[in-house]
Amino acid sequence: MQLQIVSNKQVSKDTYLIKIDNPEVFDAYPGQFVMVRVNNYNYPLLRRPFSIYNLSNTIDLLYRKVGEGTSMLSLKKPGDSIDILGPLGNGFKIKSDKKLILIGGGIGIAPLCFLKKKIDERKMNCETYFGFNSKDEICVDYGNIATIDGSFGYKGNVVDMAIDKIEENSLIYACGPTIMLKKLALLCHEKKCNMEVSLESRMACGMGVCLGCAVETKNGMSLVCSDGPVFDYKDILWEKM
Amino acid sequence: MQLQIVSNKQVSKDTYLIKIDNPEVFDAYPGQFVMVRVNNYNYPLLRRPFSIYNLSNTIDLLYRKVGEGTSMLSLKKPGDSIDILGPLGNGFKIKSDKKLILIGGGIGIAPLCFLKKKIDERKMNCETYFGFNSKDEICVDYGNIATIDGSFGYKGNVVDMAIDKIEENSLIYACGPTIMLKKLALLCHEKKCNMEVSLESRMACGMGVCLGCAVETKNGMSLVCSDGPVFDYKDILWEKM
Amino acid sequence: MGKNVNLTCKVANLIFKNPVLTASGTFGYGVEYEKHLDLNKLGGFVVKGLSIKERSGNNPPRIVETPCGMLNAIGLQNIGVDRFLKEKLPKIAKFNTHIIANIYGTQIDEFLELAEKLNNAERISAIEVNVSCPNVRVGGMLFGKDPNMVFKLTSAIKKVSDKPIIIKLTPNVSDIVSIAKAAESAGADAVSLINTIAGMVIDVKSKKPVLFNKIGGLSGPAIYPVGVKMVYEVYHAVKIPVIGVGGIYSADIALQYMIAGAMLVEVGTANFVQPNITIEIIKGMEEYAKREGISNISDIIGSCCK
Amino acid sequence: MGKNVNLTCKVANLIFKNPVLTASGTFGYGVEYEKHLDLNKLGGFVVKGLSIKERSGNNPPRIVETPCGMLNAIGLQNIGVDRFLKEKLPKIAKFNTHIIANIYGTQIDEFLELAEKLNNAERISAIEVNVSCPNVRVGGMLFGKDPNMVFKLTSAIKKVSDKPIIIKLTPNVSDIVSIAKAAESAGADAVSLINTIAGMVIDVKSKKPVLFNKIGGLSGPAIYPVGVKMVYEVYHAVKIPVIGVGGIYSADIALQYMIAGAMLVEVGTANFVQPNITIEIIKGMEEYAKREGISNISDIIGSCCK
Ligand SMILES: Cc1cc2nc3c(=O)[nH]c(=O)nc-3n(C[C@H](O)[C@H](O)[C@H](O)COP(=O)(O)OP(=O)(O)OC[C@H]3O[C@@H](n4cnc5c(N)ncnc54)[C@H](O)[C@@H]3O)c2cc1C
Ligand SMILES: Cc1cc2nc3c(=O)[nH]c(=O)nc-3n(C[C@H](O)[C@H](O)[C@H](O)COP(=O)(O)OP(=O)(O)OC[C@H]3O[C@@H](n4cnc5c(N)ncnc54)[C@H](O)[C@@H]3O)c2cc1C
Ligand SMILES: Cc1cc2nc3c(=O)[nH]c(=O)nc-3n(C[C@H](O)[C@H](O)[C@H](O)COP(=O)(O)O)c2cc1C
Ligand SMILES: Cc1cc2nc3c(=O)[nH]c(=O)nc-3n(C[C@H](O)[C@H](O)[C@H](O)COP(=O)(O)O)c2cc1C
Ligand code: FES
Ligand code: FES
Repeated sequence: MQLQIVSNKQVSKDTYLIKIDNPEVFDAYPGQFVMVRVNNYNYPLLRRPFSIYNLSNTIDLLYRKVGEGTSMLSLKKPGDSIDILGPLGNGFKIKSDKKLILIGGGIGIAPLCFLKKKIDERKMNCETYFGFNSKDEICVDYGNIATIDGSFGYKGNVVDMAIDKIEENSLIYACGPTIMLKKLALLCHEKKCNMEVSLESRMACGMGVCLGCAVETKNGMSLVCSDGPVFDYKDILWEKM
Repeated sequence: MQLQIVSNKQVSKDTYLIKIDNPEVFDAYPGQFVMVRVNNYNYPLLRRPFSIYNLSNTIDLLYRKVGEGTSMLSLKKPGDSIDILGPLGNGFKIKSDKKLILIGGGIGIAPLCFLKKKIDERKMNCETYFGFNSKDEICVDYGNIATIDGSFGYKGNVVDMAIDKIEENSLIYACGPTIMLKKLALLCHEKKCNMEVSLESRMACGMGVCLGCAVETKNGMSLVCSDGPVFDYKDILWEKM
Repeated sequence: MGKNVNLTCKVANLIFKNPVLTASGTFGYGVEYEKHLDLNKLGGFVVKGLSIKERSGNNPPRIVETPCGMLNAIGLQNIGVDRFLKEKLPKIAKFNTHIIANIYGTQIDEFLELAEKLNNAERISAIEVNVSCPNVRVGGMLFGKDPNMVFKLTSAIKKVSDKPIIIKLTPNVSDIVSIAKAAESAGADAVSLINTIAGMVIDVKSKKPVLFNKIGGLSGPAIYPVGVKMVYEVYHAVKIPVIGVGGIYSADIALQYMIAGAMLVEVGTANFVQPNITIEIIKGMEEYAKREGISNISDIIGSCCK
Repeated sequence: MGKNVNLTCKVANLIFKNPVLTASGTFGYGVEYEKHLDLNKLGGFVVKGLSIKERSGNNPPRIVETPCGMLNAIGLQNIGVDRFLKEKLPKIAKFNTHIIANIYGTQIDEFLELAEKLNNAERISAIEVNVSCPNVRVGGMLFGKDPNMVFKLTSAIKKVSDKPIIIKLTPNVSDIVSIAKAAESAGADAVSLINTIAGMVIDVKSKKPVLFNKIGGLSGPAIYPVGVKMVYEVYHAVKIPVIGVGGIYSADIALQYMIAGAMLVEVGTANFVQPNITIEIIKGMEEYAKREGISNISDIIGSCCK
């Protein structure tokens, strides 16, 4: 789908928010993602997956400049057209009988922000814990913030900040670095609570045909793009991650 | 050399004029060219050769959108930086004892416009004959113009327009499609006059190392980039072109 | 410009409505692409490589991007031929296009068992035999690099199968012509080439290969000149039809393959980037033919250097 | 970050100040690049392939761009060994870096004559033997694809030459390891790989190959995974040093080759795009080593999967 870029701005260190014109057909659940074709020629060859950060009259993606593709994306200007495929994958399931806790690390906050919005729309409550390396990376204006270097909010990692709030009745929604997710998985196991995690994996097609994005689960190989990206943490073989 | 684009505008059908900030070090002769790196990543891989169209406080290139590289170039905006290598090659030699005639076809007028400027600066005279397919391609505001479809000026090809003006004492400077140059070569042979032609060839390095841009001459293989691009027409094996 | 172009092509006893197929492993079992394109418009599609038993494939990471290409080491994950016939085939049987089964085994017997099972599946038009997967350690590679093995395997399959047999060749050889000839003399109905080129990418930080399997197969635009060259050579050496695969992402590249000698083409990696690329390619071919005054696209096959 | 990184590497009896060389055919005779970079900073450079007699090479067109790559069919145009020694070598002799001569012949005798002539040239540090040029019909290809021929040729050259001998291998083979082993057992001091991959591009309008020679050699970023994979395999099979070539355009790719097993690397096509790329690569290597706390760059050689 060729769509027009409405704006594309840096919002914090290496972090950008791109707003893309939303044709009426486009609707999505929190946790779903789109595959972005960075240029309309063969370089970079593959599309890049990005979670949906917000959806209104624009499709919004929050992305971090980490490599060639995201660098090129950061140079796109309003009016430029961009090709996106989606929405793809299975999102978070909002449960009303649980204490909802959103835990995001770094750019992993992107799908959680969309989830938060949907939870708010349903007039439900949730707690939000977001972790960054330092103050200059922060790109969200609500929630409990942890920074590794202590330059803002809680000093340390976001899991340690949230640890005391996690109860048996909690349902955690998490997205972030693997190490953070692993730590959370252990914690959930201990506290006997539930967690839905959004995973990342290298993707070629984003729609279940290349079989490139496999992760090992208790039920054999699963595809992050079409079985996920949101998984029940109990299904994941964390020791293989 | 990373330089800033000052402007990049369409001037006629598929034809663009790009002005690039000229560092003081940069000087060039008419007929010389630069190798432009279209993007600062590996696609398209090779640099594109363009003749210098004008040189002042900007380096100006007049180019036609014919393929992927020139299409990308046409999307560059003022302020974007661009990597150019040059000036390269050997230009036209201005002789004072001859009747100077400039004959250009299509985008081949680019180096001739720069030549014309230098001839003017020396307060010498020359005649200019420029040919295009049709009126909408014309991107020059002086000279005798021929169009194939007759939509402006002389109807027909530029060689036929110029034919009567060519004398034994003429020195023709020519650039354009091979078929036009071949026709001119025949004519010069008949009229026993001289001609300097600027040739094109696929290039990788532009500086005489890849040996990719060879043309067959009376003296064996010559390199368009470092022996040319301007050649004495008598040296070229026209039947091989 | 009014006249219609005839895009049909014939391989063995099969008429293809146009020469554009999808390549094995890049189009799932077909159904996944249903919402992106009208599968009825394709010349055909080749399904993901099938083995006797369900295979879970290699551990991740399985893919990595390279300049204008990608490496994959999926390890032939598939649901097995039985589940394919029971669960998937009925869903795609409705499409009015050729369905080609791609098979893979670790020994000749497995290939034969697969061919036999597929024999009874009416909607399978032909069998493409993958003798060239670089991602499976046992068997695969050996078969595809040795003309004698290819001859033996092809002869054996031809004995048990009534379907047209296409042998899919690996480019990782000194002389692809000798392999193609071996397939031909063993009775293959066609050869398809190329499969992926073996490659490796290393993460310099961890000093480990990015792929769990270390080595993967290079595909995508980067490899198309290699495929065109091999198709050109094989076309001039065998009489059976040649199917061109490798890096096709536009009508131009598909046409290069056909002019080099390919009767049909298979589009692989490009499907990931643009799910409806095959339809664009068919359109582009038609436009080319009209522009150049070609009434039957099959006229251009092997027209290079004639 | 203060401490300096030791970039030196050793091949045969030669110490290279750093592992970065330029590849044959992509750096002319060196002098052309003088104004773009300080040649004294290079580990070394390999000059354009030399033959006994001056060669005018193939007819144009000789090059064509491909996705992240290019095909060339220069046909080994060169001024001949005698003129090289007389006209070019004196001009580059002043540079404090290794000069490696790359040679090519159509028969063993020619290789021997070349090796003998270069023997007396003091400033030539080593000889790289091109047994793999795909652009010359006679000889070249045959030598490089057959382990026996490579053995015979290498043994013969070793007998007449006092210089370290590097055998440059073609990737267009089923089993590059067997060729590398043949070179090793014949006494080669090192092997370099890969040369270009054979490919073809067709102009669909004229229905002719773009290159006059029809087939050319694919080089550039597109091919680097193929080179890394082959270097990895050869490194684990031979004891002599391996020199990595193919698609190197950044420190990252150069380091991938070294981690795969390359003692030195040669940069080819990338020189065309960015004439001082070798200097950038050397800088990038140094930064990597500092960042990763590596004091001798040679420590990373073959460190993959250890
Ligand atoms: C389901 C999903 C949702 C994501 N959502 C977001 C998001 O909202 N915001 C955001 O900034 N990032 C997100 N990512 C990560 C994002 O896709 C990568 O950062 C991006 O692909 C990097 O591209 P690059 O060219 O800049 O990096 P390079 O390192 O140059 O990319 C090289 C190749 O590796 C792949 N790759 C590199 N890093 C990752 C990664 N972390 N995950 C998957 N593939 C990777 C690239 O897609 C590309 O194919 C998401 C990933 C997945 C799988
Ligand atoms: C010395 C010289 C001076 C030139 N001056 C001008 C000029 O002033 N204005 C202008 O518009 N064009 C000029 N050209 C032609 C220009 O280089 C090509 O039009 C351009 O390279 C096409 O690039 P592309 O990516 O758009 O086309 P594509 O066809 O996509 O390019 C594919 C490859 O072929 C090469 N190629 C294609 N056409 C030509 C050609 N005609 N000559 C050389 N290589 C080609 C490209 O460089 C590229 O490597 C000149 C060429 C040479 C050799
Ligand atoms: C992810 C992936 C999976 C593949 N799986 C198979 C397979 O199961 N069987 C097979 O014969 N080829 C397989 N291939 C090879 C393709 O069919 C094709 O030959 C190759 O990718 C080259 O074409 P391309 O460059 O258009 O992708 C696979 C390729 C890719 C990229
Ligand atoms: C234009 C050109 C000319 C070449 N000439 C030679 C040569 O004379 N001898 C040789 O051994 N290799 C030659 N090569 C091969 C390169 O040295 C190198 O092995 C190959 O290009 C792969 O490296 P790259 O991808 O970095 O270019 C040539 C390559 C190119 C592109
Ligand atoms: S990305 Fe292709 S199957 Fe998931
Ligand atoms: S372009 Fe490389 S020698 Fe002329």
